Amino acid sequence: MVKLSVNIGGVELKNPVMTASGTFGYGLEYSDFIDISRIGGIIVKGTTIRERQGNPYPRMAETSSGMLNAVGLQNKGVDHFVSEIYPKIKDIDTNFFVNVSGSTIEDYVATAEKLNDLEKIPGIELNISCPNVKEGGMAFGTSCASAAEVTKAVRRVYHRSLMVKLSPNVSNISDIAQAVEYEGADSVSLINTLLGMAVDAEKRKAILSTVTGGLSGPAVKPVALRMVWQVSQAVKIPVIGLGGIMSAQDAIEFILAGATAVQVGTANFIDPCISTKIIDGIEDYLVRNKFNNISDIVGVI
Amino acid sequence: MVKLSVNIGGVELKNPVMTASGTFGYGLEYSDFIDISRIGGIIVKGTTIRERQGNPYPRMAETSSGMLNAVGLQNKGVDHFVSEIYPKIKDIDTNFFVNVSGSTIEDYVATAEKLNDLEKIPGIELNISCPNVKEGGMAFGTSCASAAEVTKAVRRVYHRSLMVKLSPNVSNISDIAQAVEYEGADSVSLINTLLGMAVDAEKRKAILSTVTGGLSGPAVKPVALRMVWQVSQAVKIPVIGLGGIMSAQDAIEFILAGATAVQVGTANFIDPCISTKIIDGIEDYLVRNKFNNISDIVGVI
Amino acid sequence: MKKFILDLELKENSILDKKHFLLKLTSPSPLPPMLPGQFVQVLVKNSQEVFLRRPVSIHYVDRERNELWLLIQVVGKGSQKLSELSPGATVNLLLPLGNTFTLDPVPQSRLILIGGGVGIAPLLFLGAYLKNNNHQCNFLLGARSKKDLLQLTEFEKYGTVYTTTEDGSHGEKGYVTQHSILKSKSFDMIYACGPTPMMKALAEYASETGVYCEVSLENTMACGIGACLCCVTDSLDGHLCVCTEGPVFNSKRLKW
Amino acid sequence: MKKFILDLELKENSILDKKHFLLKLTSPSPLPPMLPGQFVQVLVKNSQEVFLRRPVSIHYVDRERNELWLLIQVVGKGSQKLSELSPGATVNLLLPLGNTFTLDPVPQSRLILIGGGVGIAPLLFLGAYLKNNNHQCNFLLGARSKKDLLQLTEFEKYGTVYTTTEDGSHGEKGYVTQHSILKSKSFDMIYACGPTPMMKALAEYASETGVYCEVSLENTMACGIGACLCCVTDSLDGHLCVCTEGPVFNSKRLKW
Ligand SMILES: Cc1cc2nc3c(=O)[nH]c(=O)nc-3n(C[C@H](O)[C@H](O)[C@H](O)COP(=O)(O)OP(=O)(O)OC[C@H]3O[C@@H](n4cnc5c(N)ncnc54)[C@H](O)[C@@H]3O)c2cc1C
Ligand SMILES: Cc1cc2nc3c(=O)[nH]c(=O)nc-3n(C[C@H](O)[C@H](O)[C@H](O)COP(=O)(O)OP(=O)(O)OC[C@H]3O[C@@H](n4cnc5c(N)ncnc54)[C@H](O)[C@@H]3O)c2cc1C
Ligand SMILES: Cc1cc2nc3c(=O)[nH]c(=O)nc-3n(C[C@H](O)[C@H](O)[C@H](O)COP(=O)(O)O)c2cc1C
Ligand SMILES: Cc1cc2nc3c(=O)[nH]c(=O)nc-3n(C[C@H](O)[C@H](O)[C@H](O)COP(=O)(O)O)c2cc1C
Ligand code: FES
Ligand code: FES
Repeated sequence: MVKLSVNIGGVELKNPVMTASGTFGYGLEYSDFIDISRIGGIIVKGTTIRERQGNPYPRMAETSSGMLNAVGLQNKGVDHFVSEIYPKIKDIDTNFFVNVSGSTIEDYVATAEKLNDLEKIPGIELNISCPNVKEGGMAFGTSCASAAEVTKAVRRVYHRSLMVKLSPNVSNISDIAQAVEYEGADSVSLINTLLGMAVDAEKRKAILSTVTGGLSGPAVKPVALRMVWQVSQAVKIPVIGLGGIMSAQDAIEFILAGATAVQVGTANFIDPCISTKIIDGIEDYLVRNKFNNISDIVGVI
Repeated sequence: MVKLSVNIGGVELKNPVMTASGTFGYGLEYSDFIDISRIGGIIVKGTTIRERQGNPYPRMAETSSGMLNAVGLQNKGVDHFVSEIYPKIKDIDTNFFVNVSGSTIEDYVATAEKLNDLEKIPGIELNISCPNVKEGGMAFGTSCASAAEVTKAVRRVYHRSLMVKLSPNVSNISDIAQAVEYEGADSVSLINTLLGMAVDAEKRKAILSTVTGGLSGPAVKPVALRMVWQVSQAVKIPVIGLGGIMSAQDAIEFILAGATAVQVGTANFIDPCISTKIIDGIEDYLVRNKFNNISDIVGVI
Repeated sequence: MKKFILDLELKENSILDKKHFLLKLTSPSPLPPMLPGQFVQVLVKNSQEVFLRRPVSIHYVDRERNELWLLIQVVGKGSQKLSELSPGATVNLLLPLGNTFTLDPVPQSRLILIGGGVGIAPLLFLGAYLKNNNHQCNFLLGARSKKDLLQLTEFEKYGTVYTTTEDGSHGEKGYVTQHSILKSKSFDMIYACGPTPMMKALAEYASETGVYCEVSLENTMACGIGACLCCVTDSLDGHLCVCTEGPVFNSKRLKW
Repeated sequence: MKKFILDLELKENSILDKKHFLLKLTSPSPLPPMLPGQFVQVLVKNSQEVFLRRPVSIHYVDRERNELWLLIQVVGKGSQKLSELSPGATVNLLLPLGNTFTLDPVPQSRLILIGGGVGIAPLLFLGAYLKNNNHQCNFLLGARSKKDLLQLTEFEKYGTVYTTTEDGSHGEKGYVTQHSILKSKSFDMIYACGPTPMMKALAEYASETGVYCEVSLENTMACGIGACLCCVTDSLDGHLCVCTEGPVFNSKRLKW
């Protein structure tokens, strides 16, 4: 038996495969297809202090080996999560993390505070990198100072595991990772989506209502791998790698590049069973290559 | 007859389609396949003050809808260009631009100076964005101050058209575009490659000898379109758009987003005739949509 | 309803006209329960350009033959690729997705099922279902010209068929919304699927005449199961997911 | 030599063994001039994973039948996809690319053509060419076991064939580089293609014995025509492009 479990900033995951925020709903959406309790961790949708309607339609465009989205954090707000969603998921035997988003530091702090007491939510993922909201969001993730500031403020009030999700739309992601590590992040996850755009040549208009949106899927994998490799050399806290993971092989590439765990995002749309297939595939790989422990291959590159 | 010609920082191109540096050799490599004089402009390989051997093998990796390269500016130096290559291309009826690369400002300046007197080279493309060389290269393109500095220094000595090629590996590409415009660039081209990485899961090694390399091809198109759209709103000089253009439709998307001309790179490897097909396709599009002049659709988004 | 991910086998691919084809899919085991109005998410394989699944309405379910029918219009890369599939090919689907049309209208209701273009797709299954449940259906089907009117003989099995064509080559000339039946007869319920302008016109007609009207919407989708929130439509209750809260909506709830 | 971009028609796709297949391609018009050692860049269509062309040696050109033969090993997505092609399929190629083997050795030279694995591919065309030009060829072909020795009857048409297999099931047991013929006979010229360790061993053998040795290298390629500089190999003269300055090199010029 190979050991698949990993520790992410104090949270023990039964395996290194998580599902990415905004791509897996609250997990329940996938329960007809797979046993979601097999997944190492589930990051729920971006959650904000108040309900948000998100951006107008169209919010999505297909691109070469990827997609753009401009959902813009549509969600019913943290109170709805606490009262309506939490009771439905709290007894599922996996780790749910809430992806906390906001437009101001106060919003982030207030949202995080409300999640502090949820016994079965061992951590939050601080989304300082959403490119799809007008104010805040990505802006926090693109400078060291603001990334540090929001991390510090949330750290002060939030006592469980704090994962900070980094934006790839920056000149130097290692600097930002170090800044949030310094302010007390327990782990970092990367990458969020790359800011992109799609054009309808026949209609001579941008496809998305917001013109620009976030690029995800295999198209971004090379950029994500590079950033995971850079960040894992720059920080001591665990790095959670994501961006374009479609298969166990992709997941292993991220782990070799330095990720302690991975998240699967867009791939869930193409194959709703992919997360569990990836868990199995990682196990097969370790067995085939005679490793006893997933940690043996973390960051060997 | 629709008007396809465009003016790029003082250089009249017969059509808006150029071929991108490092993907089209000196043009001659493609002359068995197409009449290269039909192309609006040809940007030759990255040229440096002295000969460079580039990076060790392997230098290339295929990715989803794209490729990584780590050629590292292999070239025989500017003097070789002037004495050996220039005589072979100078009578071809298109516009050749030399892509000028370097590790220090002095190198850039010295290289540009040597190209000043080549009558049939109406301009250079200043490559401040190559991710594949240890010192210099991309470093110049990732901060406003250094981008401005190198542009200023080259502008002082180079009297023909100065196109500056921007790096996409930055937090805010508009700022950099404005900085080089301010220092006298006649046009900007974007994007160069996104810094990426590929991993061989079975060998547990990076595929490229340099670990990281430059990502190109359709995978990057959404990012390139977004940056072209942003930059074209930030500067008054012409913007040349590139990144993942594989078809006339892609080229038109860039033009609609704000590019006065486009460059075709990686696509040449898959179809060596693609540049002329794109010219024809743009013409068809204009005719079909009853536009008389390519300028009618530049930046309508 | 429980959703499945299934590999079905293509039994038949019939080219109906230049732009439309009909896939008949089957499986060794009985197809799961599916209801009219629901759709499937089709995986398009072997294409460099297609990345996401494509949503397609359930055109008909033939329980006797254990067949699922999809009626598809060629509009881009994905539908083109599907049109090239040969019998024997394996097609991967998520199904059944979305809500259904109202399947239990008041007995004796005067029902009209209105489809424009490929929007007729979900109405065959709906008509068959309603007929089986002792309702009488009127179909009003519109197309550009006679040759674009698809599956007429199939529809005729389940009710009275009225048609319009833009060039007058079959039925009345004009759009479905201009058909005289909408003036000459009155209906209790409209089920509609087609181009947005058509559905919008029907929504207006419905609100003017007070007829209850259900429309099946199209939308760009990524997941098809309510996870991504990419497929929203604007409604009086805010953004609704077409893939889970739709594709069928009461036309009054939508902002047109 | 002028290069072409051509759509050829697949006439035959023969599965030789689990891992190898032979494509015979043809065209209504005569195939352009091609010489032994050269290669083609094949476009792999209908694949989500494959983006770039794949370099493949010219295995044989049958001028009478106007056929181009490619012998391909399934190693990954591209070769897998090509192996699934059916007769009638159109295959797009750039050709002919690269340099050639030395095609005019001194008359009466004692020549040996050594191939390991799928590295035998370019040697059939070379052997046929040399035989046509009145040279006598010896082939030394190595494989894992008897069933992996491909195209033996073809090679026998053009010269004497020696073999090695790793399990001894055909010819001598061991690697080609251990075959007794290399000790018992002496040669003026070696043409080699195969796995790097094999070619490296032959390069050493050649430099020790003073035999002239040409090797055909593999390399990852993007353009195949000298434009991208992705395919370099290290040599005494610095980085050389395998696609234009090779794929055939004098083994002495290379840094092994
Ligand atoms: C619930 C639902 C049921 C559907 N049922 C059917 C059906 O039964 N038969 C059928 O032929 N089609 C149906 N469609 C539409 C079908 O999904 C699209 O035509 C298809 O996805 C187009 O894919 P493509 O790759 O061929 O075209 P693409 O190359 O993706 O697109 C071609 C053009 O169509 C536009 N487009 C693509 N998809 C949509 C969409 N979903 N809504 C609006 N515009 C779009 C694109 O923006 C582009 O301009 C349905 C859609 C939904 C949401
Ligand atoms: C000049 C030349 C002639 C060739 N002739 C033949 C031939 O006649 N028959 C034949 O079967 N093959 C030949 N090859 C090799 C062939 O190009 C590769 O096997 C093929 O590109 C693999 O593609 P794929 O998509 O199947 O594998 P991929 O999925 O691309 O790769 C599978 C694995 O093989 C490695 N690999 C891929 N391509 C190469 C390469 N070119 N060199 C080294 N490693 C590689 C990859 O890194 C990966 O580990 C030749 C190569 C060159 C450069
Ligand atoms: C439709 C969609 C919605 C997303 N919503 C969120 C979100 O709410 N919060 C967040 O941090 N990331 C969000 N993301 C980003 C993903 O979590 C992930 O970082 C990104 O998609 C890259 O991974 P992938 O390529 O595996 O999808 C979203 C992505 C998609 C495609
Ligand atoms: C093999 C290769 C070599 C390149 N060499 C150079 C170079 O020397 N100078 C430069 O400015 N850009 C170079 N580029 C970048 C391209 O010019 C272009 O900016 C990039 O590939 C994006 O365009 P594309 O997606 O159309 O290829 C190179 C790209 C490739 C793929
Ligand atoms: S398509 Fe994902 S929520 Fe509807
Ligand atoms: S493959 Fe492009 S130079 Fe050789």
